[in-house]
Amino acid sequence: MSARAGDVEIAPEDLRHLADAQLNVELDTGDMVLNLGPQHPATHGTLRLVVRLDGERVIAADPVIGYMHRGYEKLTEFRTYPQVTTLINRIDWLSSFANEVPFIWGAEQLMEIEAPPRAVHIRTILTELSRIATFLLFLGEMGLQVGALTPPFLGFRDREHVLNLIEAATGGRFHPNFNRIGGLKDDLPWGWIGETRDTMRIVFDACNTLEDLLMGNEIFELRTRSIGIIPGELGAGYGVSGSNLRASGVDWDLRRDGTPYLAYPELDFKVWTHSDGDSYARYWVRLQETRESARMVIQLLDQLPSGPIMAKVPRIIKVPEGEVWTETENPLGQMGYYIFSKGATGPFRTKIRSASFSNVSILPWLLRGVYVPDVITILASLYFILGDIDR
Amino acid sequence: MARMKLPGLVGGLGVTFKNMLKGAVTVQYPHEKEDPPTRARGVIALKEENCTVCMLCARQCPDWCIYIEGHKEKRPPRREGGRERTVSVLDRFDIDYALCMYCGICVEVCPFDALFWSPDFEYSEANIADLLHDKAKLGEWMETVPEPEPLEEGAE
Amino acid sequence: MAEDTPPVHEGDGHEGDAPDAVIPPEAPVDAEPEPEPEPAEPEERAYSEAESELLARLEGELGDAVVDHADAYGTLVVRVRPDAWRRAAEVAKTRLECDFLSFVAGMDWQPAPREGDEESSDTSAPVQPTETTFGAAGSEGRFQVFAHVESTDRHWGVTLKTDVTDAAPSVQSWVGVYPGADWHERECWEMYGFTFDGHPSLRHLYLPGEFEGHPLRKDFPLLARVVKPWPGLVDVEPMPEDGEPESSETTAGSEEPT
Amino acid sequence: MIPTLAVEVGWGTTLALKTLIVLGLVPFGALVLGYTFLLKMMSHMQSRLGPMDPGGFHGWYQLIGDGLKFIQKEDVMPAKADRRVFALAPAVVVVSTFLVFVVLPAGPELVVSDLDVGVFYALAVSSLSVVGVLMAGWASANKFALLGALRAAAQLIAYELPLLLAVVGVVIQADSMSLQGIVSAQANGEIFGIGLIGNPFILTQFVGFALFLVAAQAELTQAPFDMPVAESELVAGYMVEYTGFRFLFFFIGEFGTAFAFSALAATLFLGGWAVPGLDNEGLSTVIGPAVLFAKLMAVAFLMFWVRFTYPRLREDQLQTLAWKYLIPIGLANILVTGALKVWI
Repeated sequence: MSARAGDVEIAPEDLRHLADAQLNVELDTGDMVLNLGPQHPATHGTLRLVVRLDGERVIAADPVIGYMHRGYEKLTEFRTYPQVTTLINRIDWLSSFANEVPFIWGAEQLMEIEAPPRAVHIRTILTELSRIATFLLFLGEMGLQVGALTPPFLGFRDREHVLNLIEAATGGRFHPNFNRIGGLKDDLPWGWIGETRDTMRIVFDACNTLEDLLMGNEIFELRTRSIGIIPGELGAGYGVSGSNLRASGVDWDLRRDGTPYLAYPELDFKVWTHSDGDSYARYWVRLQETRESARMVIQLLDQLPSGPIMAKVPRIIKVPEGEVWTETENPLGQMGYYIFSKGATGPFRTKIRSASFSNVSILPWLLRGVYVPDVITILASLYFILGDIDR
Repeated sequence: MARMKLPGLVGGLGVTFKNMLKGAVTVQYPHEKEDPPTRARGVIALKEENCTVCMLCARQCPDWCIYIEGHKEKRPPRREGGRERTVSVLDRFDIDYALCMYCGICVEVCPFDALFWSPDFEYSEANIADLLHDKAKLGEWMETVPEPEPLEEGAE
Repeated sequence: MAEDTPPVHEGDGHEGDAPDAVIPPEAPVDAEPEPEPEPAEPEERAYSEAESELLARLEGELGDAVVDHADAYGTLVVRVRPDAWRRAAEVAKTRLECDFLSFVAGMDWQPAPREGDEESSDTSAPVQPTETTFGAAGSEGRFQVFAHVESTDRHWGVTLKTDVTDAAPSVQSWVGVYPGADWHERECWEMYGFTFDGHPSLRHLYLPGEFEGHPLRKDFPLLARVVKPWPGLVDVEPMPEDGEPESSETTAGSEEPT
Repeated sequence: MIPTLAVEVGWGTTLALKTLIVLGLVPFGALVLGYTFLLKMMSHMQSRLGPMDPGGFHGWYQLIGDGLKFIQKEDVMPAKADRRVFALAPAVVVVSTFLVFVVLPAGPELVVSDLDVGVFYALAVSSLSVVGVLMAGWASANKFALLGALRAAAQLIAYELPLLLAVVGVVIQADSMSLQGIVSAQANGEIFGIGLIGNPFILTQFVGFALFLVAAQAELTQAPFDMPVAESELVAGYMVEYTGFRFLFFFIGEFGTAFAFSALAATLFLGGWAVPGLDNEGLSTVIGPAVLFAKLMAVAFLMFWVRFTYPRLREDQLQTLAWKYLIPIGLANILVTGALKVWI
């Protein structure tokens, strides 16, 4: 563990949160290596952190990943395009619908197909719904990681309404497999729009509830303020993306700034940023984004066009030769697929850029000098999904 | 979003207290059940008489969890004096639910409407080998297949 | 990165056989059919303003280290000489203002060897062409490393590629420029066997320490598809009849594994 | 012992009876609190029902069943554990809980032993459990357990002091360290000459009451001070290696202590078993335990309400809270109480 990869110049002000720790230098004691995981409640999955401790202070942390590596990049080479969507559902299993979008978008670009407007709108709605579902879980789960017992249940409870919507439309709660090259598998079922409007009210309520219960709590602030500060520039260098980067003051959201995709150019929405870059900021940003997403869903429902949901697509999907890079703003950050096609029914190679992988790669830098409880706070606030790290 | 805010510690207590009075959202599962949505992908049902042993589902399955065997038989012609017909007879149609990813590709690709989704999900087994459903068992699921529901406004 | 489309630069035109898919910024993706008429030359994919700007800056700094460049559906792909790989990262970070590292990954252009000899027995994968072809901006040989960087400020990005020799697959490391390259390069190292000069610790990332082989190389078989017979195999003796179900079966059967 | 029964019993029988009652009281208290608050209140706060099936009525049998299950389970001991210490630790924790009940009065005569220094004794004995926790953490030969035990030790020591200081105000006001004395002082006290409800010290010693609750919460290692067990960090802290009936001991210890502390708080601040204006000793003996139980449940409700709502502090923040805030407040409270006592 000598020269670490993330060794960069650290400005003194980034070490503010270590001020207390520095007092303890003269009380130097032997180090202890603590294995957090691979089975540990805070790593929600099988992430292992080998942490070297001095008392409760972390000297060095080394994340060990790969316990759930399923080799999706290899598997995509052995499957046809429609089969691949089934797989990539399982990368970030909390927002599987959002996973499908960049892949399908890439394949559609290669095939020069455009999905009809209604399909695009429904895709956008479902993407935002999966964002809401993912974030609601985070907003509660974060409470559990800092020791509050009730927020996770409230998060789960309200997420359930959103999942019901996704299931009613796609048939799958977690793995919708609903996108098809050129459109969608099905249209929405009768009564779905009204139900979604009702659910959005529940989402706003849930945000308010969790704000009262957790974010407003002084203890929560004590636990998260100035814990795990990611400087924006360093975060970008590590590839940290999405809400994590926006919480560090980087005003960058692919929905607004990237190549226009889905129905986002038609929407009026705000990109939330926070200048602090700490765990609290990440929580705050996600809370605001949940509300923003609910607003976007309502907008989308208002302007949902009628029409077909499938473009004309050949029965046997063969994607012309070429390569394409597509990336979208997923709940966990930027997800991208670099698809190489050689004109066959399946991709020749797919590079999957998953958000959590890069988000977590900053951990060795971020965890140095914090206390054990802060490790958990930081892990929770980065919000990763193991499937998204290990792919 | 300007809302009245109490001091955090008190506000949190208020939330939990209100919740306590509100009542539960859960149901006592084995005694009462929630109805899954019509489209829920619970289990795949097989309408055997529609199956032509075309193997399309088994080939498209990303997991290779459908096992089909069949043979061909000569049948007497439908009309008097017609030609003798050859039909494919299904010998074996197994779906291994231990492998199945519930993606629905097989149901979608079936050209003869022999496969259907049923929202029924209560078929867990103590032994993993029992999750291999044969065609008789898959046929039983047909009873639970719901009518397709109407579509939302604006659908074509 | 989708700007208006003034056709200026020429890509290598290797795979640019499709009409332009670049979308004007105001128009939504899903809007009615493209208002503009399709660009005249279907051979070349035209560069957008941002792409031309990026390329100009890159070429200004790297000079003849830029071997080739192309457009891949709105993203600039630039292939640089292997000895300029790290320099390219520095230029990307400073001159192109691309502070965000999206990924670093490896590529094996050689088609996978076909398992089995008969047409029917090899059903393990969608059938890929057997001759080796290279993607946008070309390649020297079988192996490549490619990476994508983006700018959080200018909202543009570029894909950089470099060739890796087959004999001694080694690339310069990007860790000093983009700290996030650490894990990506470790992954690339174990998946392709490329070494990265200057990487602090090339350890296994995903795979167990004693793992042998480089799984993402095309000649590494996917065991799950080798050990199990394909259930789609028809082991019934064919009866040359033309009953209705039959005909449908033959068309269907030919659909997937050609 | 119970005068209304008017049966002469020898001291041996009395002692046996008292021991039995105390022995039964701790598991009973643990069960009641565990069921009411952990299973039911928490579930409802989280929009669910909790166990509903065992026993028919709202799953009342669940915890008893759990207890039976724990007893049946294999007694697993880590290979590198210090076997004797490991085995002894849960007992030490539970014993400290039992000892508190010795001085807790539930009626005019319903007390095992009305010590003159009852308050002092109760608080001293209750902090014995830290020894058990340290033993458990050390003997488990597990890093998580060790961290948990050390946290527990630091925390319990830090919170012993505010707990004591919070009670001193009551002692000053009641002029007695005997719990019976404190109860009668509250029953017969007057607020500005009105003796209708007596003078439950929660009114005059509200600061003390609040301090006591906060410190008790820390003593009980309940959220927001549950770092020693810290589910999400240390998995289960010092209990991580315990299974079966040893874990059951810890469980009983945890909830039994919560029961004891609520009873203590009810006695010190809410008037204990006494009903103001009720002078009939016989009647008090009969309804005393019920009154105490009701008050105790009210206090326990508060404690568990907080437990299920708040996130956890960090260890250093907890120490800050204890030394920089609670102790000065406690001292100031004593000062004010003493001054008022002298001058009024």
